Amino acid sequence: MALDLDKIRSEFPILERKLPNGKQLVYFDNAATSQKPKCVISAMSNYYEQYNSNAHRANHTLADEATTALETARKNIANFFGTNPDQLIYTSGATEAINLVAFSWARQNLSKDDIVVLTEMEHHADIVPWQQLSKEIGIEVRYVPIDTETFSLDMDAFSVAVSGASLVCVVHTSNVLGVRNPIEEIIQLSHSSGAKVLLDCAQGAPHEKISFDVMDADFVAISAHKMAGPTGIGCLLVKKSIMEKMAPFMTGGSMIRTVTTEGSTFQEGHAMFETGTPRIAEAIGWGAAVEWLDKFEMTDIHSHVQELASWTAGEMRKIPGIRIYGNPEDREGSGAVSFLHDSIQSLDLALFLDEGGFAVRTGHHCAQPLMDALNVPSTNRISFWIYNTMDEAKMFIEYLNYVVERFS
Amino acid sequence: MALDLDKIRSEFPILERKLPNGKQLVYFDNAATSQKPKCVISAMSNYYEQYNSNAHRANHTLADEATTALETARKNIANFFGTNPDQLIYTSGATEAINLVAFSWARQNLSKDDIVVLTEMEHHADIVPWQQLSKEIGIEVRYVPIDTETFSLDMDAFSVAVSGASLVCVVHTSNVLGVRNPIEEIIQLSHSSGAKVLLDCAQGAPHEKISFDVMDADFVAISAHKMAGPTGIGCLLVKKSIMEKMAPFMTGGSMIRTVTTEGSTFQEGHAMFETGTPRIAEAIGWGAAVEWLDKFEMTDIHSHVQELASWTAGEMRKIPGIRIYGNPEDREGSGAVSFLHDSIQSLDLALFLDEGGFAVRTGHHCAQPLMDALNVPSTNRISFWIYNTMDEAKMFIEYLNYVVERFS
Amino acid sequence: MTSENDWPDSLIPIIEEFRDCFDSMDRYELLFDYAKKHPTPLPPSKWTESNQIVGCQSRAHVECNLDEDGNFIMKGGADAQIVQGLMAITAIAVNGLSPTRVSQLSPEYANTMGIQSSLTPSRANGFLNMFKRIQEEAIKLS
Amino acid sequence: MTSENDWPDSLIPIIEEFRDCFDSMDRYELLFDYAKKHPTPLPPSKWTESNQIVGCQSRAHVECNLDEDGNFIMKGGADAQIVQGLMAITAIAVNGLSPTRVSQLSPEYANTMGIQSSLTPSRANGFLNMFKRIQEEAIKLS
Ligand SMILES: Cc1ncc(COP(=O)(O)O)c(C=O)c1O
Ligand SMILES: Cc1ncc(COP(=O)(O)O)c(C=O)c1O
Repeated sequence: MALDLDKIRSEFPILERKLPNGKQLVYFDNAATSQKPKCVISAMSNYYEQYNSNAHRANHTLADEATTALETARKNIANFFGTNPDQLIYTSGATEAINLVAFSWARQNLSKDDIVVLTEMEHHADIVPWQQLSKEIGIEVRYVPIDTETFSLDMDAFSVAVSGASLVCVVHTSNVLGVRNPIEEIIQLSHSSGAKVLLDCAQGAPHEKISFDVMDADFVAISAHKMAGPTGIGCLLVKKSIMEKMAPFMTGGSMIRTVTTEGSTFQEGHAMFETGTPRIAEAIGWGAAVEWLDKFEMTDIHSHVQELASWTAGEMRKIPGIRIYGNPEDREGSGAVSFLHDSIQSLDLALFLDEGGFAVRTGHHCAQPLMDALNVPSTNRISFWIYNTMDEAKMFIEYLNYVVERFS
Repeated sequence: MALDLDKIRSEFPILERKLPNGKQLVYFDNAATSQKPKCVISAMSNYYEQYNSNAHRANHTLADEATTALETARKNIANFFGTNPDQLIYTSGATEAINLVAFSWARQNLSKDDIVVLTEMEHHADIVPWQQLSKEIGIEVRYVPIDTETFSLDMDAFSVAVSGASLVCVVHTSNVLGVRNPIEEIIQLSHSSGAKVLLDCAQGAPHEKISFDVMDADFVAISAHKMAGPTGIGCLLVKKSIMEKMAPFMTGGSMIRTVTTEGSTFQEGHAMFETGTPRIAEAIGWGAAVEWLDKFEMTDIHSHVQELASWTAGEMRKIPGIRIYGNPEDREGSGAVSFLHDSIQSLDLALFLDEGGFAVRTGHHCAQPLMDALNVPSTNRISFWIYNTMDEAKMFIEYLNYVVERFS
Repeated sequence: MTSENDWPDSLIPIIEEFRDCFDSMDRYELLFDYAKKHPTPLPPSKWTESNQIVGCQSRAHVECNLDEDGNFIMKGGADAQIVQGLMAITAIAVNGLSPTRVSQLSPEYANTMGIQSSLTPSRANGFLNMFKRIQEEAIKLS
Repeated sequence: MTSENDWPDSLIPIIEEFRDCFDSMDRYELLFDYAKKHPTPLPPSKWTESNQIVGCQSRAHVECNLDEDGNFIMKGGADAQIVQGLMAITAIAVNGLSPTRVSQLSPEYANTMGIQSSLTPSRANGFLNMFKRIQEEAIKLS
């Protein structure tokens, strides 16, 4: 079903924003963070204005309301991701989710001779924790290369790398290339060679329905802020059987069962990994975001984004000097379009685009090994989401043409 | 200067809340979390409605505005705490701040023979991380007892315990007893015997101006949500010279300088300890909170709270069967009043008080070792803040008298 | 599940008593009274981890058995009097029934009595956890 | 600090030129032109960690020396043309002055030229970092 874009846009106050130079904002930086509909913003304000209170050990009405809201959000978010709330651990975002796997699971279950497989396409959040672990306990880290012609994972190399590995960490969808990896095949190959799988779904979750129980990954990391939710929250989805093999990470209140000066015992399940005052407003905001997203089919959102991306990429390919890194015309993927101009340096282009009102990300996108593989220092990247329009895409192409004509 | 309570209360929408049973809310659970003034709530909404964008590597206007707001907040918050922004690391709260010290500093600088001194008065957040460290690397943990008659730290025992210690971790103000510890003396004694000092100021910061550079503690942990700020954010204040001796904790984006498949190098200063998409809205909210608090003198807030607490405690002592744990009449301290009735069980009392509209915390307050020292399983606790009134205190005393008469 | 006119006989007068209450505080007072009248209390010395009801805010413990005639007997103890009162009423209701009958009982009586509505969701949850635990035991015993 | 009527002579016509620009894009175009006219460029082969300007979004490097007459010479290089253009103009302004004079110069000219206002705060910051760095070098050299 086609999306009602006027209605959708009317729910995002920021889309009416004019920049200081008077230009209308065109927000094409969705892969960095998405905008938030009014209902998400007001769910949080409403919490603070009506029932703000510390959750857990709730023996007064407000505390009980806050606790109920926090846990209802967990239920709804877990449900949105096709699993049950027992398998969802709130974190501050995808980065903390991956670190949680490294600290709580890997430090317990891996040792010197274990092998962790990464790809050249990973975000730093899915590289550095494993490098640190390697420095600390001596695990081997293997990188699966990408084919820089097709911008896809070298699956032959993957098959070789996975052999003997204990853990495979792969980005579901690349934040730079927009490419969606063959995660079904990756999970199947990994499991059949005895490796656990961690998927970095920071970019996948806003573009594709994540069904945790169906996809059968062992760990999935997600950030709320890239999918209409607030900053400061995300989650790790973990199979129950694996969660039981995880040790506490950060410790303190809430995650304990008993504390004495002699020692402590801990809660079971997700409670063991969530300490301190919970991210109550954030959980409520994210809950409102999945509720809002649930009004649409993810496939409709995806089709819409894909249409914008493939038209835009097609037009960009006609502009002299523009080179695209990735396959935005593909049916799969997030529709992010990374590109460079051969004579206008990316930071100059960023400035020109900003001058035109276009919010576009420029840099290494926290994926320096991928930049190295592509042999570029940085790229410009546009990325679309549910509220972007064909008109915006057309304005962008027109403006990009003008910039290229004038400055190349 | 006396506070203008009508004006202050009008800035807190939640204070007008009626509970489902029709009773007017009386919020006496401030030690668990404070309420937020409108300006804090709207600073966050405004961010989401006007300039939400991922911070750092800001090459478009929105991203630049978000980055500027994030760093301006850091500057203002650091300034509020009497230090410079270089010495402030954003965390998710006091709990993560203490864990950060345990992971980044202690694991680097302590080993088997080192001694960490805690007190029986600590919150679990300042106990369990050290117990974990002890399990992991074998440090010795010593607990300074409290005098259960005076409800104060046994400073003679402290003097003995500190000898040979490497780190002293003390709660500035007890969340249960409301007692403010002699931190000046503690810092002086610790430093002169060569130990670093970590202060848990979660309860201190809402009641007393924390001047980090003056007080000369090495680490200070603070939560925003207890001082008019949002959930999901707090900070660790660290002396620059000590920050230089800390290793990365969680790793990923933003905290790196370079990443290759061979290895990575890291940012210096607070940036090394802040990874992933920042808590942007939360930082902005907390920034607005300190700006709001700065309109008052902390000493005025303190006098007001102290007046309420000492009157209320005095009246409570007249009620048959009530026993108070702490010295709420003292000039120092947070004015939290922990109490029990000798025949009405604390959870029953919690329910009665809730029925009357009073939000009061009941339980072990994440301080089980203190409960053990006091030889009680839990307490009821009322705690005041800037917006509470003498009328509310009077209503409470009247209601408590009624409950005790009817149910004891 | 039992419907309203299907309550155990012993429960009917108690429900009436609660329905006559003026407000929540009245109901709490009545629960306090019942707490003292628990027919089969479980003394704190018998509180163990295995008979503890999880998800309750206060400590609550139950032990279920059959008497020599094969009838259900629920012993209960809690630190909060209000929980103890709820347990007492539940014990009055289920003691002496067949385990099968117990397993088919509805926890609705707490609602009918006006108690559940005055509990916050998590306290109501605590009550439902207790009830579920009793029914699980009843199923095991039947 | 220098006041407006105190700019180095070489800067005056450039300021005029920028003031005549119609809009930001015009100014950027002019900066692009100046980037190509940098009097003392620092080639990428000479970019090192020690001559890098921190806090700049793009890579930017400066090297400052005195010529045989004791006059200040600033060599600069940046990957972004707009930064390179700003550096070129700065080099035109400061090259040949005494280091003392350089250390007293005000960075206000970027504002007067209308450039700084079209930069976002963090880019403006990058420019100011570059300027500060040059002045620090000038102080060392004077
Ligand atoms: C004394 C003390 N320390 C630490 C904490 C933990 O703070 P947070 O839950 O915000 O991390 C609290 C709050 O409950 C506290 O009262
Ligand atoms: C692929 C990928 N992984 C991980 C992350 C890190 O997410 P966050 O910064 O929300 O923790 C991002 C976002 O930047 C991403 O795009």
